[in-house]
Amino acid sequence: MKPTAFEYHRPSSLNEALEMLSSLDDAKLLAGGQSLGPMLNFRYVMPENVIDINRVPEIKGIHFESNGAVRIGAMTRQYEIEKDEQFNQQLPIFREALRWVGHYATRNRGTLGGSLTHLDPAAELPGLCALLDAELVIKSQNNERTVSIHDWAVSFMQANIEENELLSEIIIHPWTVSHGFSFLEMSRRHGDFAIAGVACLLSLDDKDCISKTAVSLIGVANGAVRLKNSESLLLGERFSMDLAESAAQVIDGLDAPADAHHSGDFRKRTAKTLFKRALKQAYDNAIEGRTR
Amino acid sequence: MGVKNLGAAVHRIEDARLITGHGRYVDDIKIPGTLSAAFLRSPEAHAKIKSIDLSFARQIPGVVAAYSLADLDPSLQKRMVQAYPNPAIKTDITPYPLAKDEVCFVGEPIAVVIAEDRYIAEDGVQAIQLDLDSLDCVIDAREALKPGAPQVQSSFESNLSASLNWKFGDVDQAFASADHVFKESYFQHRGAPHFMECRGVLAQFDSAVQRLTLWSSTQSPFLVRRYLAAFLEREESSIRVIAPDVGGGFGPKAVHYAEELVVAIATEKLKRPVKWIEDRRENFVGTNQQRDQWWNVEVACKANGKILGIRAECIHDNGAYVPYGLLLPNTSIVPFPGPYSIGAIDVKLHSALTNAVPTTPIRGAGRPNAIFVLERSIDTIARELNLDRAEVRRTNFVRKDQFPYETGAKLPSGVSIQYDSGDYHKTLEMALQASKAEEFEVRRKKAAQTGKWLGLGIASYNEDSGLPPYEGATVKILPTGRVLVEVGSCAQGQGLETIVAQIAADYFGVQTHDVLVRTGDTDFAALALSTVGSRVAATVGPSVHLAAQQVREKALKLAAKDFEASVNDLEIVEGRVGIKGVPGKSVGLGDLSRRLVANVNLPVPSGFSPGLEATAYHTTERPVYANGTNACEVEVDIESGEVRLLNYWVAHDCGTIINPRLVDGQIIGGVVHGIGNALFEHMKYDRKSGQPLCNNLGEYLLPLATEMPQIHCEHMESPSPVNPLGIKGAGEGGTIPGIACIISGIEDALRPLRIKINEYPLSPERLLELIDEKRQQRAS
Amino acid sequence: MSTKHSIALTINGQRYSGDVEARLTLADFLRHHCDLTGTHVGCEHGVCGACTVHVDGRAARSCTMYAVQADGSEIKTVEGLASDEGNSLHPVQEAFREFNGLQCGFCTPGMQMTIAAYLEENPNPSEQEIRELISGNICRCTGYQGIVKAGLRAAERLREEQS
Amino acid sequence: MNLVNEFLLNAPRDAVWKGLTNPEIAAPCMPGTQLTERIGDFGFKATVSLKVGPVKLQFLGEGELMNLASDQSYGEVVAKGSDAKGRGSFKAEMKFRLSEESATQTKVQVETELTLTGSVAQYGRGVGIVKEIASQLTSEFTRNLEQKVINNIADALSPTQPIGYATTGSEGQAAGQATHGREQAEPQGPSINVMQLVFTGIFRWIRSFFSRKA
Repeated sequence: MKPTAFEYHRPSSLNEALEMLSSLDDAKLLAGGQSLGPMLNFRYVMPENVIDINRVPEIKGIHFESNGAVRIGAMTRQYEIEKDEQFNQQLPIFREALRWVGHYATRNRGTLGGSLTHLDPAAELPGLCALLDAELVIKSQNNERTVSIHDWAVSFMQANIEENELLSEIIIHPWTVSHGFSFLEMSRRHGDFAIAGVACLLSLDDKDCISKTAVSLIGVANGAVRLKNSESLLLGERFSMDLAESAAQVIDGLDAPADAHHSGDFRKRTAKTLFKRALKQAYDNAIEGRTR
Repeated sequence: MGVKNLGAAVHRIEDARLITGHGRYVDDIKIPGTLSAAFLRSPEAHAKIKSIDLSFARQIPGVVAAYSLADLDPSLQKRMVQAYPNPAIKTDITPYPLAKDEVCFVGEPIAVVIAEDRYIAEDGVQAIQLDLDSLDCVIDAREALKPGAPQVQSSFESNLSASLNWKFGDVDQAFASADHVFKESYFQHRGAPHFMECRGVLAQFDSAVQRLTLWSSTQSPFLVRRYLAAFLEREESSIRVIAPDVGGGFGPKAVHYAEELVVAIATEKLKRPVKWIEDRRENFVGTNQQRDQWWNVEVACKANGKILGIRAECIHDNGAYVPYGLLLPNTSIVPFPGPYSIGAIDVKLHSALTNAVPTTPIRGAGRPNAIFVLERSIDTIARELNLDRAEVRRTNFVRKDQFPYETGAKLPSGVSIQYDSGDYHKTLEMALQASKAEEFEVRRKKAAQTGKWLGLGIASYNEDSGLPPYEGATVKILPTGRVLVEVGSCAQGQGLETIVAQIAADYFGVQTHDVLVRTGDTDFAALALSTVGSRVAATVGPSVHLAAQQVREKALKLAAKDFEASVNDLEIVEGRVGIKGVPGKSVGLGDLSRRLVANVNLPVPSGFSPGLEATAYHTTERPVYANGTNACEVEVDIESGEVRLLNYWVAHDCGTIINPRLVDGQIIGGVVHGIGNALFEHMKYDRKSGQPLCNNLGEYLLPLATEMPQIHCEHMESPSPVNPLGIKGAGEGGTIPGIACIISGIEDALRPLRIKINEYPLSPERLLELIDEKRQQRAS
Repeated sequence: MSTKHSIALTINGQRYSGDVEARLTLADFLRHHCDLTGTHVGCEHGVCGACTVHVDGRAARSCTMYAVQADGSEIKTVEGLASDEGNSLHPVQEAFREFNGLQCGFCTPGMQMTIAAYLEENPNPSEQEIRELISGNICRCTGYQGIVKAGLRAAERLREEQS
Repeated sequence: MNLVNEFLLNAPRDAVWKGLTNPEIAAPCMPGTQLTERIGDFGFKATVSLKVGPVKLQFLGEGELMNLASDQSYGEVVAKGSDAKGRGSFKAEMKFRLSEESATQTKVQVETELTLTGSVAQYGRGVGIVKEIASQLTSEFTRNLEQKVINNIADALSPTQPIGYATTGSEGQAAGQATHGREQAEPQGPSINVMQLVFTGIFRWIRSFFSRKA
């Protein structure tokens, strides 16, 4: 299990990286390496060129904009997000979800951008980005475009990015209204690929009716799924398990992929179970938040 | 006899090197100029080899050699040696060191590339052009035995490797006089070992003395030497096999593999040391695995649950070759009737060849399977007759007053099977008390109010451990006065060095760290067999005891001569022999040892043999029977199918405990191995193409810390009369009842639904299927 | 053979430099180029954790990182875990011995490096936190119980040392 | 694995049959496929390029049409190939049945027995996807065939321009792939996202080693 030989390039600036991307044949970007490393070792991916962007300063770090937006450099490591207090005050669901992202040592290397571009259907971070309508900034040597997370997954493990492009940062607009949140996931063992997972944000008006909500699923499609239809069913309603039950029916409509381990139906069944529990948890959390 | 090390919870002497990164595993041994080997393995489950073209591989800079079978000396182009010949084997096929013209499972070695490093060797393997002609394959052992099934190997007449029958008592009579007969079918799954250190071999040939030295990550250095010598047609003395630190074994490392042969052959051809280190991907298809088994079982019992007889038939998945005789199939039937007094047993087993990785023993071998069948049967009786599961066990257990208990069966050697000692009822009570079983229904109700389904699992077992015949030991007093113990047996984490030191130390009034222990080397004087079947403590231990005793007596006798005192007046304190109650007058063991070494013209004191040392063997014709009962508390989420393991209790009897720390470690580790089998580990194969469907540790689910329960151990010591120290084995005692215990707990949690669970591994998805089926049955 | 890259890094306080092929994993560099064989290789796909070392103070898998990436970094391996004089064990090592946190010893260096790094960040972990922490390290021998106890005990020891 | 697909083509059965049974027309209709050699009337060699997430597979394969019914109702294709870098191989046994729905419409039923070996087969998380992808491929194939048959056989008879990436993104993900990135520069078919057949690799490596920059 040793990789095939490859040429190694280590740009020290974003421009240099983009220049390499456009000029080098059969090049792979090396971010945190927690997915690419195994693929190289297994000789599954055999690129001629590997561009190591771990020392590109422009695409690291978390920036809080005056307009309330949060810009996260694609090469920001998962543990850095976990540790950033200001970030977690605004987006507490991240810390909750990151517990499920791989393991301690892999989060020390793994990056947000790496997770988004690798796009494992069971990955947690794309689910959070879908929950928060993240915008992804894509750069190439002579172009820049912004892609909505909802247009990101093109097909199984294929993101909406070309081979000469690089995901440079992720822009998120944290909810400003007081809200409750929950992230639930079911996997066979802690840190495994999720069978399914649910992320939920939920605000209540003064009559305890759901005034704003977002729910996203992982593991049940090629990319993260935002359950807009369930959300609109919930809006204006008081929470009840019956309400959750009916909103969960939307999941039946999904076409979840099967693999050697789990049927698509089981993934959906799991998603529905988690959906109801997550909704309840987010609701309770919203109530607490108010009494806090 | 001075300080009591035996039985004390002393720290392991192995740890000093292992916790500081100074252990020495095969891949840590550095010999300048060592080459690296990588194997081309079959990508297909069954195929004819049309051609193997190594020319591109050989052209790669850094590749030193590439061989297929045809490139080896004609005298080596033969099948490997059968490790355990057995007349019952109908189809006795061992593999070639490299495939001849047919491959029979995904992973079978076809060719080897030897290069300056492993990276280049893998480049070489990838450059080999292999042309295969696919043949039909069969993965399901039941299919394999049906007429017209694909032949696992073209040269076989049949896919039936062997049929075994374990029979005693009048079974027909038992069934005729029964109040109830229960029939159940069980499926038990093939898992994989996954020790953390994959296999590995380093070989060096010294042409000056024509001697081969082989370091192997093995459980059986003496067997590896035996089979290498037999295959290469050499004297055993021309081969030295060393087991250095070994990163886990669990059974498959007891077997001799083709890679050991190929690396040995290559090092001699190339006149350079050659190393092969198995990688994890290879380990999934290149290292022997556990077994799929399908059982049909009939149990005849009285109204009170007393079992009169058992009839069972098992189809056993043997895999593509038979490298290890019938050890695994045998251990699946010989355990009957387990801890129970059952007068009539008739168990048939049919071992079927399949186009999958060969199956050989893994932690417990076939015992967990036999115990699963017995324990599920007991739970079935309780369920169907509305009896208490513990009570049905009490009714059937061999009673304390029956020991030594003859089951009525005989070992293949002809010796009658005799359970040596124990108190099965007591360990059951210990487990029930520890688990507060009498209050369980209260806990169940309480949990039910919050929508949680609690279950209590129970499983009892006994295990034929400390298997005959022997493991030898040599005890020497060194000139410095330190004690050296050499045992040919080796360890893979059991703490053998520590227990050997504990046993020896007491004879010389020293501490364990004053005892030097060397293990796992065929150059040692004492003969050894293999570290398998929970046998090493119970076989090495008594031999160390005998040898130390002899050395101690010799030292006392020699000192008595000097002191003109009677041996009875002498004592050994801190390595010095002195006269009881006479301080100051003593002689060091080192000084005594120098009296017995050879010096020109200086005769050995009369009445003494040379050397203050002894090699001894405790030989036995019977195993010793470890036993006990496990209990567990589980919580089932019937909406998601998830099972949470809350607590696990072990009450067991492994005879005299040498070191409680180490016993707990063995038991807890064993239980977790069983939990892996019961709930997580699934070695999936595509039934049609014979392709394994997982080959990485992200998909093959080994137990992790987060899902494991608190495991509590309770010890009961009933010393075995079979060996002088009363030791019984502990290495597999956690695994053997573990699977049955977990499944029993889950079935109990679902009792309101009256769901039977007759299979493992049990995934959440499968559990929900079972629940749905039951609900549909009820609805209709 | 692709281009070699010269790298220089610090391992357990010592300077190392060498020319490496880009594909050489950090684990193989440590084991076979620097003779630091305490770092073990168990899966080579970042799952088992046996190869865990500290890279610039943070626990990382050395099997999914390439030596060339570590150019200029500070690496710590199990051989450097004990105090610089090397004569006194790290509290994590002592606790492993005390609570039977090991049997065959193969996963041990990775386990110890993982726990040692984590305790720097979280000196007062719960049992659940320790279990989650080491869920990224596989042990086939111990059933983890001794390792979890060792982790908690080591934390205690370190807190005592701090105060 | 066994896959059954059924399609309605807007073309007369005779035309569909002619296209389907002519390797030079039919083979390139398989997305990402380039005909490299014609062997007799019914045999052919081809390369099939699939981009699977980050993984670019290139199968070197051969196939043959057989058991063609004289009444143009039934035929079989057997195709097999191996990845140039040894990550696995496939064998596809296809049985196709044609029936006339109307003068201008033909129903095609395709039953495929697909066998994969090597890495493409051994990554459990990828296995389900393979099925999905194979079905996408078949539907792509029929769509492409339909186009060709409609724009009449004559034009189509100058084939080997690969059809794979010419398909629009309108029809599902796989086709969508085609509009992305370099694939347009290469004869690369819709990405078959069987991805993550990561793990494994026992295997032959034809060509690539020496062609790679040393």
